[in-house]
Amino acid sequence: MITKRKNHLLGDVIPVIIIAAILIVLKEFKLISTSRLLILQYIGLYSIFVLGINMVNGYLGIFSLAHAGFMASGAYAAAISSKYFFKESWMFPLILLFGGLIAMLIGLIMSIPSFKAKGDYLAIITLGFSLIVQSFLQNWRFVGASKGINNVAKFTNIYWVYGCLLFAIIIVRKFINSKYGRSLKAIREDQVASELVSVDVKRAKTIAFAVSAFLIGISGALLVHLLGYTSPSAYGYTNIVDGLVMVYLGGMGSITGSIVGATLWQILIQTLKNLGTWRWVVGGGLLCVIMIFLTNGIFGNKELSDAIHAIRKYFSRSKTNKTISEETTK
Amino acid sequence: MLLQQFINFLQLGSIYALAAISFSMVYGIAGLVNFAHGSVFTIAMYLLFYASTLLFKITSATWGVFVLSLMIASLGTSIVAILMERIAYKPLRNAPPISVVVSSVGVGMLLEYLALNLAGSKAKRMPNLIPDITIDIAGTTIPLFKIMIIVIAFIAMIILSLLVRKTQLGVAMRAVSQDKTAAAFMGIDSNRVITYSFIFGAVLATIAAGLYGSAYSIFAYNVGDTINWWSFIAAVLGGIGSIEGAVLGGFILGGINVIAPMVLPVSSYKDIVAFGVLIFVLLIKPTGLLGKNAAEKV
Amino acid sequence: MNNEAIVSFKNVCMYFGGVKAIDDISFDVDEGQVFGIIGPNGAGKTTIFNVLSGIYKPTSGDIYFHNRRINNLPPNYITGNGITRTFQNIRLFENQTVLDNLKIAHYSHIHYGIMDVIFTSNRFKKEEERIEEESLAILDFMNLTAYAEQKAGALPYGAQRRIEIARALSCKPEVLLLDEPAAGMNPVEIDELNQLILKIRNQFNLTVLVVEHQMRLVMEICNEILVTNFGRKLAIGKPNDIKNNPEVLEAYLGKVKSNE
Amino acid sequence: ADEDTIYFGVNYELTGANPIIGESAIKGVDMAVNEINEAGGLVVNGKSYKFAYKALDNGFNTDESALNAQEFADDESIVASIGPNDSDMCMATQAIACGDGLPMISPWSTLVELTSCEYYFRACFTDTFQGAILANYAYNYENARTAAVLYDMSNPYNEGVATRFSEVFKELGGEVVESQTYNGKTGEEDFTSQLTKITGKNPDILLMPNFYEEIVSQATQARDMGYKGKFLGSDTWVDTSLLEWDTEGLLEGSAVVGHYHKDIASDVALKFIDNYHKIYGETGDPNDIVALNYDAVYLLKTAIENGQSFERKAIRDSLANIEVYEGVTGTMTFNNGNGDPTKSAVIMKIVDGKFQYVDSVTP
Amino acid sequence: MSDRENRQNPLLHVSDLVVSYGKIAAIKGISFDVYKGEIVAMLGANGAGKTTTLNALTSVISVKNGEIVFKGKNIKGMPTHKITIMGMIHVPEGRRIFPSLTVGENLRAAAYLYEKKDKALFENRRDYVMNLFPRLRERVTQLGGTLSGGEQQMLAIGRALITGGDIVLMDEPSMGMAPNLVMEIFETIKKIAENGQTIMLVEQNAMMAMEIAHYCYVLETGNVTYDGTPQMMKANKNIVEAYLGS
Ligand SMILES: Nc1ncnc2c1ncn2[C@@H]1O[C@H](COP(=O)(O)OP(=O)(O)OP(=O)(O)O)[C@@H](O)[C@H]1O
Ligand SMILES: Nc1ncnc2c1ncn2[C@@H]1O[C@H](COP(=O)(O)OP(=O)(O)OP(=O)(O)O)[C@@H](O)[C@H]1O
Ligand SMILES: CC(C)C[C@H](N)C(=O)O
Ligand SMILES: [Mg+2]
Ligand SMILES: [Mg+2]
Repeated sequence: MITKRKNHLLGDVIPVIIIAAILIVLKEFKLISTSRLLILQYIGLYSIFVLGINMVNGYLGIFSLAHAGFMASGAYAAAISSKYFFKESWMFPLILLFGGLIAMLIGLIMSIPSFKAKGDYLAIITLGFSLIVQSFLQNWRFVGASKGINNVAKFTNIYWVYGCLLFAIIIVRKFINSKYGRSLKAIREDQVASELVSVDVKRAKTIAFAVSAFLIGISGALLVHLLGYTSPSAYGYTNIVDGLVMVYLGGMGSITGSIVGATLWQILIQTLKNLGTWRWVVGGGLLCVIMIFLTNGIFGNKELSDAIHAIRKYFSRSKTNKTISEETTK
Repeated sequence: MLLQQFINFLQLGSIYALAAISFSMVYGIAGLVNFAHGSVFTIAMYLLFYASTLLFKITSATWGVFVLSLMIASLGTSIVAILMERIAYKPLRNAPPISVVVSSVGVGMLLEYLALNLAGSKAKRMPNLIPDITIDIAGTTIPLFKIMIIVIAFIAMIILSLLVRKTQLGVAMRAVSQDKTAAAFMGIDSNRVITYSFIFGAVLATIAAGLYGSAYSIFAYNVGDTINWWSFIAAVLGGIGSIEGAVLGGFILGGINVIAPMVLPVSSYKDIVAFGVLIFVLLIKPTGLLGKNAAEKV
Repeated sequence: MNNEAIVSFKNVCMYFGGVKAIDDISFDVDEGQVFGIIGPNGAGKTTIFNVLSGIYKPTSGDIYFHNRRINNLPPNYITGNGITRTFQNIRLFENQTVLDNLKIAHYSHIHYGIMDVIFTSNRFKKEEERIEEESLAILDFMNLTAYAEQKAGALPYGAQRRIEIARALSCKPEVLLLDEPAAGMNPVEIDELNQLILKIRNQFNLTVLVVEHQMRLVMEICNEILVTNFGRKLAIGKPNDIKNNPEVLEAYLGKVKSNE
Repeated sequence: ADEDTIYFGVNYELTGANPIIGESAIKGVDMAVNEINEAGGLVVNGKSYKFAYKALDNGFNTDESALNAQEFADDESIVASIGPNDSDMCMATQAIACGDGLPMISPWSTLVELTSCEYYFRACFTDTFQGAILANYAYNYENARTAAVLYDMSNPYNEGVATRFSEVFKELGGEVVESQTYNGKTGEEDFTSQLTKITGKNPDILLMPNFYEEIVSQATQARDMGYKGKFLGSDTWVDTSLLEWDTEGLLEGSAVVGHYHKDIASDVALKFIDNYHKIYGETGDPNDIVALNYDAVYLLKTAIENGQSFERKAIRDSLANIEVYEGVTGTMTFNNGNGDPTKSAVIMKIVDGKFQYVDSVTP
Repeated sequence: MSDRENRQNPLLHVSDLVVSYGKIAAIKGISFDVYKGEIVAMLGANGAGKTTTLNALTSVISVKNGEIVFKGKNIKGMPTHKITIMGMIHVPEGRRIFPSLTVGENLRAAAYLYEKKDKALFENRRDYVMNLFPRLRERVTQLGGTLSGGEQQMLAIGRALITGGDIVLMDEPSMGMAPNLVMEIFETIKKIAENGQTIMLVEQNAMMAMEIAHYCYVLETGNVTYDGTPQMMKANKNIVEAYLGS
């Protein structure tokens, strides 16, 4: 018979909790330098960023380049809110929420083109969107135009980052294991067939874009409040390509993969620094080699929890061996 | 003044169009958004620079130098493109297309920074590859190189369009782009056809680089970056896989770039308008201007 | 008569440029029937399904379902409200398990919202459990349980055809459209399929529309048959009448009668 | 041995959009450090220490710039940081400079806001200063009454200079007839429309406060579009490559603001230029980036020796109180109550394919 | 041709062919021969491995074990297009039309190997195909992907006829075809064989296949369980019950 499959939520969350616990110890006992902590925060917040991208690019299978625009919207919205309204540090959750929600609102609008346009046509539409956001910010005096915003309160710390990451993982997991998540994967494979088995494609896309933009917006909000500064130039082509690389490096349609992709890329950037101008010769080469040997990205569409599932199954099999052999003989 | 602006538009449009079809060769046939194509363009620029600088030491026959260095550079970029295809893309033939995109990002970085390391971070000035002559048209003086850019680009575009639409190889290319196995049942060697498309792409990129270098002579290791983005945009705007579409896309982008700052009161809003137009067009024609509706029947 | 019809076409036309895929077709399908559609290749049979399931909007004419005009409704709405189909070229979600294929198709009959998902409400849990059970039950009914956890794309053709039917059933249809369900089956398998279709119809109280070239199926199980040719209605009637209709023989069955 | 070495950080733009900045910067830093060590190193409390640096590439990326800054801040052996050079990169490190109390000296960031943090210093003048000089020069020297600007709106520097120029030029009584922009981040190469508009207004002078790699193209196109007037440039013009590339002499007669000039060079500067040629064997003179980075190192040295301490706070305080530092790029005094030095700028004119000294402007 | 045992040098000789998807073996060591000018039918239930066998012959999937000798040459592992060039043409399951090429271009692509050298031959063959399936002539400019199922099948067969070759592997050519056309297709196959081409035919329509075949193999879950002439097959009660029905 079918082994009924539970959602091993813990499978993905526990590792993060363990990591977070280690981080807390490291931090509180000052076992780690602030700069290492900063890298860890980059890793955490870019993991959220990538999880967000993964909603649309991975699960829904759309080649979207809107993430730079979403991140910029989240970052700027949050920065403005903390500069003018939510000035106290206890209001940080509100700031994050505000950043996320504004990005989400824009995400909702950005889902509309995806009803009609497909493939690379949609890629260009979303690219255009990202660049419009950037250009808009470059022109908007109120937020410093090309100078950007500085003196933003540095509210972000490792707790917030990993707290948000945990939240993001849980949200994405729940979502993916619901009818909405299933419908995304169905649309990725065959949109017409999905419609003809009653999936509301527009709704599914809207929700995917909204959740995606929300998470990306939060990652942007975390970033500004981490550096205390942001400017439009951070949300251009480089950001777009970095996002793509992280998503697909880790594996599209995998939560674990998203985190692994973000982590690996951030670590790669740091470790290759010593190579001077050769760093991207090596980095580019590595990227290419990884993709050749792990064509679906490092994790493919597998999850860490799949491994746990497999192990559990293995052990339970040896116990219930008898019943299974009975079934098969039937 | 208007004539001059028109020529400028044609010049920019031709360069974009040529870059776009060079991008489109690989894009349309191998189905690959090749982020490394910009690096091929960069390499073409450097090869042209070194070849022509060297040749100008021997002779001062500008045309000769132009043609010869184009040939040398084309050879070089073709080799690079072939190697790139063999090493980085062929092993990924059956991988999801997006993996190949990431691989191409890697290759692009590798090539670009290799160029940086070999040629140094100092920008270079391309020697004048087209004789510095001006001609008078209706009272306006127009530099010859502008006319030449337009003429050369048009010739290249027409040849290519005929090639893809009319020849056996062109049909084979399009067949391969849709179903490699089915093409093999017809005796078509898809690897070979894809290699051809990379070579055509490289040669066209080299010509585009030659024209670009004649128009905007200073360049650094990352010239190819933005060219690549513009080409990608133009190719999609015109309709994926359509040579005429890529040309049209290129001219539209050129047009927006020339016209928008002219008509807008504040030129810094140009990008907003340009990308707005782009989105608008694609919303109205979601398969590009000349793209066929993807043939999918239930 | 008209009021009993569950599906009816009234002067429906569907043109693609110059190609008249359907040209002024009218017919009624009564509830509980197995209604066959036959005709030469390119006669417009699949297109009838396409306009009925909402993929194409007919160029002109009206389509009724339970006396309600459904011309302009989106496909997912039509499917969710009772007309579901299979495809001539199998279109399963190949990279997903058979079970997931069925669960996806439950979409319009799952009653929970985003908030239930976020808070993993009881309703969410119950609904998820319910659809899992229902899916397994359908698989069991269709004799597909063995495949439940396998990827759909790797299964044999015949199994995939049955999975498509199972998936369509997961949408809880009133009307099931089958487009060449017997293609690629040998006579013995077709006989089995005939039984299956009738069993499904009785079990789920369905009306079945079936497009087929296999006379072994059509003549055996259909209550009524529509014959199209060049997008037009050539004949409509009981299997026996159709079998002996000279026009149908000429245009479709061929001079030699099929082996029966 | 190691105790006798004093480290500072260098946060520089070696890869990314403009690698030439990083390459030039490290040349200047390297020269200064070697010289200092040859001359006996730093002398504090009667003891001499070796001077050394740790350089980290920031990839022209704000995340990485901040991370580098944080690494320097964490590293207790590091007393201060030089760089980044680009304003955008600098601004990303500002919060760390103040938050962690690490003195930072940007050699070349001219953005006004930079020194709003009390730990940030610079070795150059600001955009307001050079914008004003350019306006004055245009109005008084060239007798221009109408002016136009063309600048890269995606970069705060370019915008800063252009804005200030316009302000002052108007105050003086002139009129800015056209202000046109482009976006350097999207690789724009065609400025003909903007230039047509500018030419149409027939300004007496055209300011193009952009990076020198873009200037030849802009000037060529301006001439093609029929612009007959003079060009005006900012400190990002000053690199001899610009003159080499300008084979047609389109820039003849243009004026630029720079940080130093050979003709009025102090002994320090002459020695610097001489050394540069010896070490790097290049034909062209060292550009402003090299000179400013060189000066930044010496500023740090001066501050340490003045304060006779390696403590960061002490270095900051002593930097803020440097009374006279004789640098390659002129004499600097920190008496503005912030990290901006009071120093003079040089106006140069391109004559016969060379930067010719015109005047110095002291604030 | 019932004196098959005495014939030498089969055009295609397959022995001990093993093909597996992952761990599961789909073909478990089958052997068969096809002689020049023959029509060999391969019968079998859904999932028996017929398509897998054909795919193995033309290297669409890789072979784990065994030998495939075509025209005296071992073609195991040879790239598909080279096998085509050697003269083995495959009409695949699922038709695999080039969806965005027009009908005319689909046909032209099929003449890739010789169109440049012999344009007249291409035109001859194209006319032949278009006479066989007039619908294709009507629709030369329609995109392949928008054809109806049966029309696509016509195009797939038409392409193979244009490519030519010594042996044609047909994977269920009658699938989705209207009854009147089914007969026409079988007649065409017969005619092709008479003209010297060899046919390997995978069919579910066992009745019709046996009418024209010279020799049959029956495949059951990856093994050849019977082989013989159609007469022998029809005499076998088991086979009749399993594949022909009552
Ligand atoms: N999207 C489309 N664009 C152009 N022509 C089309 C399109 N869809 C169908 N047609 C044409 O309409 C006609 C009817 O097609 P349809 O698929 O309905 O045929 P069918 O009766 O199902 O045939 P078959 O038995 O071969 O499956 C065909 O000639 C086909 O080529
Ligand atoms: N891509 C695949 N991955 C895994 N197993 C496969 C794959 N393709 C086919 N199989 C398996 O191999 C076996 C043989 O399949 P094959 O398609 O060759 O059968 P067939 O005889 O052609 O059947 P049909 O009449 O349905 O076309 C089947 O059991 C099938 O499940
Ligand atoms: C162009 C830049 C690298 C330098 C400039 N002075 C700035 O403030 O940013
Ligand atoms: Mg059909
Ligand atoms: Mg098969």
